Amino acid sequence: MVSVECELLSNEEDAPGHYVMALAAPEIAAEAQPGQFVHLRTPRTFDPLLRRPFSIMLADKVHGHLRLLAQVVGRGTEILVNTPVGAKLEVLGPLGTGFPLPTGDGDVLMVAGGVGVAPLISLADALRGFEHPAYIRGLFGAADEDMLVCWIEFAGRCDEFYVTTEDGSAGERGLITEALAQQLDRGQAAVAYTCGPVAMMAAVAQMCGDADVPCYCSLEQRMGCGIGACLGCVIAAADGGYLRVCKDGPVFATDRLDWEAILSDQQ
Amino acid sequence: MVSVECELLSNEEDAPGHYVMALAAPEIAAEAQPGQFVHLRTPRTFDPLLRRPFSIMLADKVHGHLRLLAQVVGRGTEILVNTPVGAKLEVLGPLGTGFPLPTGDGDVLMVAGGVGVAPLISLADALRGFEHPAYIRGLFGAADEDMLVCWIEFAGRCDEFYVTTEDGSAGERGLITEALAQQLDRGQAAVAYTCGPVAMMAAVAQMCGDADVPCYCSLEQRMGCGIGACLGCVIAAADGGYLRVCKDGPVFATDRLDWEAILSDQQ
Amino acid sequence: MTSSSPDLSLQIGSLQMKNPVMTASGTFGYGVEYAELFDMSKLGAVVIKAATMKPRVGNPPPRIAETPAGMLNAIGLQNPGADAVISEKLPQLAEYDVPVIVNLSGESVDEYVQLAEKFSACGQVDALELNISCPNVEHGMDFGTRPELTAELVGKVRAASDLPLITKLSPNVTDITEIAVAAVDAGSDALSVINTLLGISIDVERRRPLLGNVTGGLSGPAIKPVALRCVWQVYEQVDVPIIGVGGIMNTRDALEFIMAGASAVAVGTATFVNPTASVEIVAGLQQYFAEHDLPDLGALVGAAHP
Amino acid sequence: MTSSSPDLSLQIGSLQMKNPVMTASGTFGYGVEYAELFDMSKLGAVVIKAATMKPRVGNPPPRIAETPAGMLNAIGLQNPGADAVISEKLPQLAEYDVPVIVNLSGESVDEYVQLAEKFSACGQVDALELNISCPNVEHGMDFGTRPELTAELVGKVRAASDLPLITKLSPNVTDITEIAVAAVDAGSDALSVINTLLGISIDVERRRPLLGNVTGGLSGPAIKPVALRCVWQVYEQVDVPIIGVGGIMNTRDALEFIMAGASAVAVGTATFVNPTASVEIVAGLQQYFAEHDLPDLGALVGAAHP
Ligand SMILES: Cc1cc2nc3c(=O)[nH]c(=O)nc-3n(C[C@H](O)[C@H](O)[C@H](O)COP(=O)(O)OP(=O)(O)OC[C@H]3O[C@@H](n4cnc5c(N)ncnc54)[C@H](O)[C@@H]3O)c2cc1C
Ligand SMILES: Cc1cc2nc3c(=O)[nH]c(=O)nc-3n(C[C@H](O)[C@H](O)[C@H](O)COP(=O)(O)OP(=O)(O)OC[C@H]3O[C@@H](n4cnc5c(N)ncnc54)[C@H](O)[C@@H]3O)c2cc1C
Ligand SMILES: Cc1cc2nc3c(=O)[nH]c(=O)nc-3n(C[C@H](O)[C@H](O)[C@H](O)COP(=O)(O)O)c2cc1C
Ligand SMILES: Cc1cc2nc3c(=O)[nH]c(=O)nc-3n(C[C@H](O)[C@H](O)[C@H](O)COP(=O)(O)O)c2cc1C
Ligand code: FES
Ligand code: FES
Repeated sequence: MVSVECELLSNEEDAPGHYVMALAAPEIAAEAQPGQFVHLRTPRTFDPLLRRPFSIMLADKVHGHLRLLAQVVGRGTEILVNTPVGAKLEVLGPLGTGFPLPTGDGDVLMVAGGVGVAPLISLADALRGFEHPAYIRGLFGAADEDMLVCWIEFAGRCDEFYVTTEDGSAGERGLITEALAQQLDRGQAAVAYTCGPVAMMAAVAQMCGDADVPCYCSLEQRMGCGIGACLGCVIAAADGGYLRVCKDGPVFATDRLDWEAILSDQQ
Repeated sequence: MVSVECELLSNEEDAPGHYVMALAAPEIAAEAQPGQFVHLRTPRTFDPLLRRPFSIMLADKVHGHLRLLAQVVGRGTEILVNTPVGAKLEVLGPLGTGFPLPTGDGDVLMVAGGVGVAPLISLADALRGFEHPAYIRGLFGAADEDMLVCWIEFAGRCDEFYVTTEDGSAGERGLITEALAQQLDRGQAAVAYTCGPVAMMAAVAQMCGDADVPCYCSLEQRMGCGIGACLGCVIAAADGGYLRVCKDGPVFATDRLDWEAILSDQQ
Repeated sequence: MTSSSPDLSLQIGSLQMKNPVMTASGTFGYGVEYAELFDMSKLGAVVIKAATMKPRVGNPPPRIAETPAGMLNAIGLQNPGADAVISEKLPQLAEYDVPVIVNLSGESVDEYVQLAEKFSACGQVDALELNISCPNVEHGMDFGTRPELTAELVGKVRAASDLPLITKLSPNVTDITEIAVAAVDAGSDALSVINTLLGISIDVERRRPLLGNVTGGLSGPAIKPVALRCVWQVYEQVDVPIIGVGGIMNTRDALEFIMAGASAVAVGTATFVNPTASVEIVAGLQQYFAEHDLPDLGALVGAAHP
Repeated sequence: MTSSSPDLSLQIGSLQMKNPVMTASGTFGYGVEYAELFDMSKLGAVVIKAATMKPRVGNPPPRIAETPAGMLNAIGLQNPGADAVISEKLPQLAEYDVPVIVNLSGESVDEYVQLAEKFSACGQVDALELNISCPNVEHGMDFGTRPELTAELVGKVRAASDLPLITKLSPNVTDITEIAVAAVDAGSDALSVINTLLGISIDVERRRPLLGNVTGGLSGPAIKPVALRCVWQVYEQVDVPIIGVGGIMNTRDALEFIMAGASAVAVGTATFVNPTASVEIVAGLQQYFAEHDLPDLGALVGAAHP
């Protein structure tokens, strides 16, 4: 983990309101594990004050670059995506505990919702790099075609690739959980990984649990420090306590979490 | 007075840390009187929070442009001068009470210190436009050659022009007050106008008072509203009360002010 | 989305406001300063700068310091005195179709009573706001930090005037609800929550306080969370309308205050940053209520409480 | 400019600090989290997260809300309990050459006394900081808002421990100097000024408070003017060292606090924004003192007072 100033190398709109940003960050790229994230400072002034967390979508260890996928949802991300190429950003990372790699045989399922595709791309990229690459079945759900951000990057790293959109503008019309049900029915999955809206991940967790497929999800929470010191980013654990998203996560085995509490804290 | 969004048309460093910025602001340019100012919002976020006041250096009524001269002294001006050309700035103006124009015969003295040259340029420009232009003797003092910001603009509007620098790198070596003493000795001045560091203006006020030459100065003070509502920007008056720099000024007849109090409030 | 026109009007005693957006005392002068920029009659009410019995020259400069997302002010109640306010300032405001509220600042109970009588008699104001929370003059906060003094003051002013009475509370207290309850029990028709927080800024170059008065009142976005907390707490203890004040910069902030329990909002420092903030908030609220099918103000006041 | 090396050391009872820069409790975990990023032994002291007698799970999320130039937190004193802090957390810190201060939070006088005894006996801490000002747990602020309770608490803890005793004051009071004097008279060796301001943030979309706990503690640059004012006021009333806390982001802010009367500073929220803020401030102070020919810390403490 290092705290460094990184040059913004490129910044391109991939889908409406979604930007792919490349940073020169050799120390972070070298260390990064799939599913880890960086904590970024947007402006130098004190409003907005806090850093913003973003998953590492790709860590190019050869060139020392990081790729992030940023969706504009508020003031911080608005400022971030308007940062001119060439400017420097303060970056802390790599942070958190990423995805455990698959150990046994069998296929790997990846279930992405919207911008949640980012950490799954980093995971798929790592799995591709193995001597005996796992067979990846990628599932990507979005509201419509426009929201299938970075789908080419994702699809290119999967052996099979399925898309659903709510309005049917691309792939099957429907929810990604319907596609997941079919995949689970095939009975070949050894492990599932998911990232997307909480309600989607809760459903994925439930379905994988029912099918006895170990499942890992990448969660989000408002953060203070990003490195485990402030206890600000917690999420309800199955055992009644709380886990830190920034340090114990952002990736958790779905059965370690109290999904009911997580969903109700969101309301 | 209007509150408008104005495009930044150009932004050039004139001297180290001093920028000449042109804004498209037809309504403000049309109304502007020499010595008035604008109140500018730098960023859209709340830190820094308040607007920043700047004298109108030139109001080009034909093209609807304003020219400002901004010296970087803190965070707000730092952000301002880094605004990219083409961006929009929120501008409130024209504000305040500017210079009363000379009424009688006789020469006009203008005494500028550093960035204080800005409102005097607007005044000289207005006087040049008269049918019977006043004879302007311009005096410009600075620490060194580099700090003679916009001297060409100033000199070009004066009939006679004198420069002093403290290190002798341009013009006479010495203080501008020495040059002023010589000018006052000539006995032809009908009125004097000054803008620059407070200590300089206090000295100019004193010398003109002794020589019985009416003198007007342009002052600075920290501002809240900029339009006379908050009473935040006051300065000590000769009669014991306070005057608002933003509304009653920024230009004042020097004999209306309590210079002793003004100088001691600064310490 | 609907085209219905929600009812944003509001009543405080006999004061009828067409919408809940007011200006905060001291940040809007005597109203006329802003008349060139927008139509004041679009506002729910205008609150003018504090008036005192005698003219006051105010504090020595500098009176303003910028702080992160905030500002300190130490104006020191500069004003020409009640008589001059009545004869010179209020007539100018009479031209506009907007209720006028005068903010009163006395040095003793008697003086507050005299001020209330004077302004009630002048026939030019629609409500009184008791400033018992000014941090910038000696004893300015005394009446706002001790419930028994608050009660005495409000009670006597109540007896002296028929105008709607608003008491403006200080956040610089251990328990703001104590003061709120005291004011309401003594007859206050509404509460303004909050005045500024007491703060200091140090000029590092000169190694002394930046403000001429040493301390000043902190306002602006920085204090919004504190103001919201005060509104929230007071809402749970009293039944009169609360005017939320403190760091309201835009419609979203105004909505936060309404949901926390404010029936009206006053816009202060925002006007310095964006001179038309107050009327923009009027329009923004109208739009929000229409889009969310909220029939009237009451439908949202306190909505965030369990 | 000089090349002399100014003496920035400082003594609080038996606690010897090589410089006046500490971490603020709750913002630096148990120290080890930041060990990868910088050398902790460069700091004057490390203050760890509040310890309670029993383990606490803390408040439900969300626990953090960003506000203009500030943040609200409502952690709710999550910690593994005193015994686990002593057996698991403190040994890790022992590796570093830096004094360790533990922040104590009890539910009764007795519990504070027991905590003080436990940590004094463990031999692994260099001073105690009494957190009598936590806004995020029920009764957390009681001891910090009533001078007679403050006095009783500090007195009993004083009797129970030989370690240097620091009392951490709340700004959410009418008169902070009352509490400060009570703490010092009862034997506190130093005061931390201030803990967070009580605030609320409303989630407009969901129409309810953003924080799971409804209220939270406001920290960061937004509160700096209030913290400076508190330090200023306390400095005029007591003679023990004051640790300035509240919105210190950089060397300039630290200088403001020292000039206002602080002998040391604690860096909190700044560490989230810039993880190396605290050590940068150590270096910045050293440079400032050298450049301004200030022989030692004392030469600047309170310099802004008349
Ligand atoms: C581990 C992790 C990885 C993430 N990866 C990505 C990613 O790859 N791409 C992407 O677009 N977004 C990602 N997010 C979400 C992203 O951090 C938020 O969208 C962003 O912080 C919002 O900032 P804002 O200022 O635009 O929004 P605002 O709502 O104005 O932010 C206000 C505050 O809330 C916090 N906040 C708001 N939404 C979230 C959220 N969903 N998660 C955490 N904090 C939040 C902000 O950090 C800030 O402190 C990730 C979040 C986490 C925790
Ligand atoms: C009527 C008037 C006309 C001016 N004209 C010019 C001009 O033409 N060119 C130019 O370069 N500068 C001019 N100034 C000064 C300019 O406004 C300040 O330098 C600027 O506000 C500093 O902002 P900052 O954020 O960089 O500094 P900071 O010190 O960080 O500002 C902190 C706060 O103090 C205020 N402040 C600081 N210095 C001054 C000052 N000297 N006057 C007023 N407020 C101040 C800021 O507005 C801000 O609110 C003028 C000031 C006034 C009052
Ligand atoms: C420059 C200035 C002057 C003020 N004068 C008064 C006053 O005379 N009487 C009063 O009750 N409040 C006064 N206030 C407080 C405001 O009315 C308001 O309560 C406070 O600023 C918080 O709101 P804001 O953050 O929206 O500004 C003043 C505030 C400012 C900034
Ligand atoms: C996330 C967080 C947790 C905190 N926990 C504690 C705590 O356990 N004990 C305590 O005395 N203060 C606690 N504080 C208060 C800080 O120590 C400090 O007093 C306050 O944040 C103001 O300083 P700052 O503005 O520099 O952060 C906490 C603050 C934050 C932001
Ligand atoms: S953000 Fe501080 S512990 Fe996770
Ligand atoms: S800045 Fe408000 S009166 Fe001058």
